[in-house]
Amino acid sequence: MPAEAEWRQSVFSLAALRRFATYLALWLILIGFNIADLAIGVAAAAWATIVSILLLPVNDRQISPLALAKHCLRLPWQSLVAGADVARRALDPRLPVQPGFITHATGLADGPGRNAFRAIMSLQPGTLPVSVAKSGDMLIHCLDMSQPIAAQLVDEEALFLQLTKGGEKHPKRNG
Amino acid sequence: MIGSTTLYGLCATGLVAIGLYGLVLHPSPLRKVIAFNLLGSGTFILFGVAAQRGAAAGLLADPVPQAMVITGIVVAFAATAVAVALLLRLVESGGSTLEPSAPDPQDDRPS
Amino acid sequence: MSLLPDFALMLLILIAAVWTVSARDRRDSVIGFIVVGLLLSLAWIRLNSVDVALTEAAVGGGATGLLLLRACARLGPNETEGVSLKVSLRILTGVLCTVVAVALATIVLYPIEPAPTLAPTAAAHMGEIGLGNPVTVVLLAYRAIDTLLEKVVLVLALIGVWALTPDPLWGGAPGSLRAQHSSGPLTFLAQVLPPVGIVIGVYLIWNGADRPGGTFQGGTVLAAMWLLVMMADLREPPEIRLHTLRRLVVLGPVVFLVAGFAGFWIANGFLSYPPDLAKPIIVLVEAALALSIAVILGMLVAGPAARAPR
Amino acid sequence: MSLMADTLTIAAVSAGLFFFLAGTVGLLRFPDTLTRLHALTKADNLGFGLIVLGLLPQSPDVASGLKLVVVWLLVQLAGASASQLIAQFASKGGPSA
Repeated sequence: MPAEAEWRQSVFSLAALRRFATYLALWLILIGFNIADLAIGVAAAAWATIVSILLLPVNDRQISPLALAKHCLRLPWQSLVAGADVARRALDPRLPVQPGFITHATGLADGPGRNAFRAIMSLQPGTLPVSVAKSGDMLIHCLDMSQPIAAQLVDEEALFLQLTKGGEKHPKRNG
Repeated sequence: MIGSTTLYGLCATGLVAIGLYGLVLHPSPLRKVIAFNLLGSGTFILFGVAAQRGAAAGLLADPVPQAMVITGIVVAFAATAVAVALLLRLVESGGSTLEPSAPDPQDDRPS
Repeated sequence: MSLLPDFALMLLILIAAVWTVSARDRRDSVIGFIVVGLLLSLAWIRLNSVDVALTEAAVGGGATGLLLLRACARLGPNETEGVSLKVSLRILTGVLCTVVAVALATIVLYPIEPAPTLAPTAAAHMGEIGLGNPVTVVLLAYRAIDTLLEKVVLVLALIGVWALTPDPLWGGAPGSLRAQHSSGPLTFLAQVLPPVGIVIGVYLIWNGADRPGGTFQGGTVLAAMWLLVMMADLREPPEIRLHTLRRLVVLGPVVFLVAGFAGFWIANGFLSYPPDLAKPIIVLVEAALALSIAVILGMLVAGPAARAPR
Repeated sequence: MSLMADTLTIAAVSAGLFFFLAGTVGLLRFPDTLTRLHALTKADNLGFGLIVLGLLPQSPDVASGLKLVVVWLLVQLAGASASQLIAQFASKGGPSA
């Protein structure tokens, strides 16, 4: 199907371009803007992009930049809530922790998406993903079992899914 | 009055002594390699002290000992890699009595 | 300026060193050694040697630590007995070490005045060559012969490690670096981090001409990224008979040697550069060296071949 | 202007140190490895973030500030990965897996 191939091609080049821009931005942050350095920076960013595509192939799920930005802005806030929560428990003389495990049936397929979700969960207040079973049941260690963590996880996953758009249109997987 | 440079010099002295002690007394070859690396680190810090004392001509520290230490760290790593490879080969061929030989399940080598 | 932070750092280093030597378990000892390496890189910053701090953190703590941890895994979990040595021997060794320590401490406490220094000579070379980082100038111009020989030592070390390959396996790939259980977080890290590491590694190499950084530090970062990818099992270690691999290993020393011999007819002798071409030549040599260092460090950690060539 | 920046720096870095302290207290007081990991990753992450925040007003230009933010992001990634790997390792002997 030529239309399909063309669509894939455009997705691929868009994703590659976006990664290239990210790595070039990193270079500019590191060294500052300078024409002489820029040539090396472009080469480094191109090398990084090639490696990135080899390790993490572009797939049909595109990340919407707006949602990503929104998510990134939540990161410091979550860090604050999570840190304050742990600090409060650690310094409280009664040590109010009720550690335990819960399982969360995730709808995310095995791959970078699920791993990214795990990484985010490990930075969230009170949760620490331990392992994922073949069935997709995520074993999560919780600091305080009396909190409504299961519901919180479902909300988080829904929020995480907003990051990707167009995933349903082409369910053909790619790695 | 002891300055911070002297303090690091004394720290290096301690590292050399601790490393030497481990090198002489530890029966296990791997522990000897680790102790030898500690001894080496102490020697490098002594170079750092020399570099710091040699600050001149607008440089914060004499670059010559610094360059020698950078070279030294890399060579120490290379020597450690060879020592470890020798040790593993020795153990795997059953030549040593000190390190228990443990067959590695994840390596599909024919033995 | 208060000495308190320095004193605290010194104390921590010595405690970690004692732990490294006295730990019962082999793995604990290695972890102690890694901690010493990281603390030492802080000490190097306090000694105004940022280039060395970067090298110590990357090579001293990082690469050596990984190498030793792998060795621990291969040797099995338990340390053998034999720690119980004769008390007399312990005391004798203790006395020996104390004597060495006292001798060194005397030198440290009563140093030669004025302090010997080569800084003015190195600074004079900086002006000639047009680089801003004095350590890079020493490594690649003023004392380039040392650096060249050190690269040869690295190649020899790799040949030494490869030479330990059992005959039937010669030319094959080193044993897998894969962690025992494949795991999502490690895979994710190995997919996301390497491109970032490449940009940072190239930055360290390129920036090393004028500011702290350089071929060793950048090369080690590149090697670390490669090792991470192999540990997450996204790529297998390459077979050591591959020509590309071997060419990459000798690329740095060869380019360095060619540049060195070229000095006979474009400048006034071995390893001397004409002033206006010095910077481009050094940058070219640095790039080649960094690639070789990355490959050599990676292959040194991976070890001799453990599988027959396919 | 400089006074305000300095005040922010002192406040944020002190708060950061407080959270490092809290994380260490948690490390010592919490009952098992997995719980201690919570203390380390979350409290220390926040402590580090606050120190980065406190240093931002002191950076001489925008690029240095952005460098600090990049360092913060990398530490977040490292913390998230390392804590999960240790958790996975620690729970091998524990309940289910």
